[in-house]
Amino acid sequence: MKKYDELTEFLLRMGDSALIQAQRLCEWTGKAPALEEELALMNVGLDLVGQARNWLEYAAERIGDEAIDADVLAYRRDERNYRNVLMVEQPNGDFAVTMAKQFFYDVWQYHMLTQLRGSSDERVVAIAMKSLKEVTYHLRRSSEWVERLGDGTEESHRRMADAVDSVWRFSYDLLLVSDEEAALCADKTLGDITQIADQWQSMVARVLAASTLEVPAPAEPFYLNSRNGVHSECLGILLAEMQFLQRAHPDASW
Amino acid sequence: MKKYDELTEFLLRMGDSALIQAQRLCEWTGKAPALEEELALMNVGLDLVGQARNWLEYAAERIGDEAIDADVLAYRRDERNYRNVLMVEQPNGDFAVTMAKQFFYDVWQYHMLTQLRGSSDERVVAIAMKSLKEVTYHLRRSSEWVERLGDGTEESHRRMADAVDSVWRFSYDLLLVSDEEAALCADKTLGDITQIADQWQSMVARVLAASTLEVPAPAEPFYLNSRNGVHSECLGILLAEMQFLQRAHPDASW
Amino acid sequence: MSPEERAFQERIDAEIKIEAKNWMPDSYRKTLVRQISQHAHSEIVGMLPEGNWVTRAPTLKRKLQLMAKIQDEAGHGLYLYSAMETLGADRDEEIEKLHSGRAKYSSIFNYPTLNWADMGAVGWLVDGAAIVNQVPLQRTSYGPYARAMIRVCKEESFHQRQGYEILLHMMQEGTDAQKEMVQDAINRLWWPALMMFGPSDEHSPNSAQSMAWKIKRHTNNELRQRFIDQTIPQLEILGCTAPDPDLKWNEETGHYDFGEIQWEEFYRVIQGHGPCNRERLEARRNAIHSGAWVREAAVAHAQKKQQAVA
Amino acid sequence: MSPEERAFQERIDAEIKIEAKNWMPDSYRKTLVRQISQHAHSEIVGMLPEGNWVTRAPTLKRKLQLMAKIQDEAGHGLYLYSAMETLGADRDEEIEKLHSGRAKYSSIFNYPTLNWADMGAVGWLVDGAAIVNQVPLQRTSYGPYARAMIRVCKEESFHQRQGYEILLHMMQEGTDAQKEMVQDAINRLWWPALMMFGPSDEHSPNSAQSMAWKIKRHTNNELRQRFIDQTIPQLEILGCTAPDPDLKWNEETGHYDFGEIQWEEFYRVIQGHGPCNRERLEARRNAIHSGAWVREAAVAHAQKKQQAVA
Repeated sequence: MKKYDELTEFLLRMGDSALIQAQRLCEWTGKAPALEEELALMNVGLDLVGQARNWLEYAAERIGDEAIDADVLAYRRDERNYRNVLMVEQPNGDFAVTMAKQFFYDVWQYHMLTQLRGSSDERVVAIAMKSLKEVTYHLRRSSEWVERLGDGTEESHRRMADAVDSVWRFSYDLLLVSDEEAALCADKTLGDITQIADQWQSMVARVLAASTLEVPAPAEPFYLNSRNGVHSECLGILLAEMQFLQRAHPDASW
Repeated sequence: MKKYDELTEFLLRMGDSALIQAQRLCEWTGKAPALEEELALMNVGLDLVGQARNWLEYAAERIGDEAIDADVLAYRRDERNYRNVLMVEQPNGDFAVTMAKQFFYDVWQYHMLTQLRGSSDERVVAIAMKSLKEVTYHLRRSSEWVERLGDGTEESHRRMADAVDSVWRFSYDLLLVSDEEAALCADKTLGDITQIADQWQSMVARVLAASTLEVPAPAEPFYLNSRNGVHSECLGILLAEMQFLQRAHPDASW
Repeated sequence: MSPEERAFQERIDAEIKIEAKNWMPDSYRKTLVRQISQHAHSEIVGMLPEGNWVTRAPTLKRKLQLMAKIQDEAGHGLYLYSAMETLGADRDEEIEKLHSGRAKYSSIFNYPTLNWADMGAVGWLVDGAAIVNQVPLQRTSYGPYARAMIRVCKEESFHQRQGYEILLHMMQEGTDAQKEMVQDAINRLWWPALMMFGPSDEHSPNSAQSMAWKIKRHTNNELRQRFIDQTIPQLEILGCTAPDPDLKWNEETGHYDFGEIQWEEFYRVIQGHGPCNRERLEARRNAIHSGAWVREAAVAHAQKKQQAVA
Repeated sequence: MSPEERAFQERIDAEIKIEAKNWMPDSYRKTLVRQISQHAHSEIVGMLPEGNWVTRAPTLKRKLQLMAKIQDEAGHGLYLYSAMETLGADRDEEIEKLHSGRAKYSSIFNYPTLNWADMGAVGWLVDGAAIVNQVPLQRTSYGPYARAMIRVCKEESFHQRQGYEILLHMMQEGTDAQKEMVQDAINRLWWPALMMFGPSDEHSPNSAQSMAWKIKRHTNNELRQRFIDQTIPQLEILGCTAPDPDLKWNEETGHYDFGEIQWEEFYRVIQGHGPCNRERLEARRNAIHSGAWVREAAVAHAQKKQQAVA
């Protein structure tokens, strides 16, 4: 397990999360419940790969090793070195689970990016500003779906409630701010993201309530820890597929 | 696409088929409909990996390149160089599809191995003799399951009939004997496998009839061709998973 | 010919677009619905062979490109179904015809994508052939279809250039294994791409009426020849070959001669027995089937909202 | 004490096995059913973390070994459920208790397997700890259980050696990345393996009665110490370390001292809130649920056969 400096680790957390969320969206290709959703899921995924590239490029620059660029970071790290939040790696399940994951991630992104605009690091500010525009749209869409499914039919309500229940437990990992990150906030390198848990809980509670869904008690940490690369088992299989060509053809240029 | 001499290509066909069939069985771990089946599926899979190793070791010896052994053949070839029959790479589906695939493959193996005992090549004879014992058991088991499901409940009958229908179209690829193989039979390198289609059809027809299932008309060739590595799309994803560690760590020794 | 019919044909002859509100012969309407819906279905089914690789795209850049292409195809499907609906057809009904095997879609998407270079070759050859088919449709007599085609063609020619660039990069910067992938992709997709223009003119019975209606503006053979003529120089720049020993430049005609197409394979595929027909339709059916509860929920929710307002 | 009870206890004291047909106290029967079923459940759930890697085993040899191990575990599950059924319990009922969260299984299987070295470390540490727990059970007072244990222990000690060999090979022949995997696997699995012996003696209330019945022959702490004492020298040969700064040889006691176990984590996990509890139980429930039609078909077919004979 490789650890970089605090800011680089944070950039990996942002970039890896966007990438893995996008990879899960790619899995929906040709399987969405309506043509409009094919378009929308891919659209969100596209934004996220773009964001991932921006974060990872900056991380690679900071690492400062000529052999490491954004693609190397994306395609040549094992799961133990991936820093994505646990929420995004979870299997897609049905459309309700996918939307629950997307919504929880969007709320997190929205508040994170909003705060990151206040960073003293110009690159972070630039990426956050650009991403926030996209994420504002993602969030509107995913919260609308949560509401539609939560307050739709009996079946959709049950599925949406089950979906929230099944991924809620990973939310602690979104919301925990590490000591290293708190230090980056204290010295203003990052905008103040230390209130993320409250911001997330309050927006999520509002949308779930509007969706006639119960708001679970805050999730407690339980061993899995994205910052140390202790992921769910599903990530390894996802990476095996995503990274295959780069792994199989290490000398290739694509 | 790499092509080896006729016998080596044939060995790859036998070895790759056993390996891919076993890989699909591995996917059942922890998912079988009964504990007895966990045991049995893994047992069959074990036999098949053993057979694959024997065939691939012999193929590697014939290739005669120091850098190529059975593991290199198994773990470093792309899908276009895999020679497994199309039947075995098909997704597992439900237990009926898995059993249909297993049964069709077992009948083929049974008759192939029976004939291969008459080869002039001692290695082929030795592998065939050892494998035939195992396959005789596999075949008994899979034909029992086909019968049990075909002549079980209404639901199981429907599922078994659907299963036969869904994979039957790949049977032409099992049954076609290439010109190269026919030549190997003619000069006695291989035992006479040229009657495989008739032998397969007649045994399959008997079991399907006993299972109250209809026997479809013989399947016609349609573009996909295992001998040229023109596989179904599903093989690539299977290999991405199976080969990941060897691809990700090319210098490792396991 | 009735006065209405005459006015209709005169309008067409004068290159004035027919619009949804105009009178049109029933057979014109039916032919267009069939043609546009087939085109829309092709966009949707065409996402599937790409979906097979989008999770394995080898770099972030290539992933972005492929995702954008898939997104565009979903978009094309949407425009086209909309254009079709202006003719009074129903999207769900037409999709049901696709799922039950009564409607067709482009035969090319029944072939598997077997290596990454296929993502380049599909863009270059398949979108390339589609463009040659569709460029004349930008001037087709039915207004909504013509306008949809303008946008579709623009995006597809972008896809084509991108696909070609994928291949060119692999040929110029790639390893031997990558170059082999490119040639392999071309070998497999070449003939199916030529088949995209449909049967030879002598076996294409609907053409005459479609030509008069300016739904179709060139014969299958003309378009096929145009595609070949423009593609071979690009193939040569790649440093690849076509899997056709009879292909050669004909000084006299000013066109490339080429070998006999395997029409038997073509008919097999369009009759539903191609290598991936079953998988493609099952994928689409599954998507619609497992999404039913989502669509129902959306409707139910919208109704609740409306009732709350009322 | 009733005469029956006295005879029962005398038999146990004389090291004569209790057999299914013998009289036994209800609480003995219940305790055993619980213990044996938990053990059986552990074998079955224990297949899942290995199932996560069996499709990715890096060589044919390692694949064979892992498949054989998984097969053995299914076999152990079968023997153990059979032993349990001799006590009048029903396998399906006990499995239903597992699925509804009323029955326990070994907490270790609620941890994820995150790299290939975990397949070695599970064999070495988890099967190793299991053996230390189970060796005394080969002499347990209940005959069918004792006999099942003899076979289980033999196979598990084979697994343990194989697991250790996987790690040793990676440490001795492997790349830096592989060595890192080994140390990482040990870091993650070390404490959960120590937890396999259960709570400290002062928090293990059932022990006294179980000892008298010879269902249990050593305390949790004794077994844990035995495991540590035998494992550390193997760890040193590997060239790895345990993630325990307090671990050191105690010349006086002749044992290794070791740090405090995080009992809070242990209780969280056995209460169902470990990292993979939910996934493990869902996997088992799904297997049984989606296999229902298969089992029904087998029953229906057997009945048809029987009727045909009658």
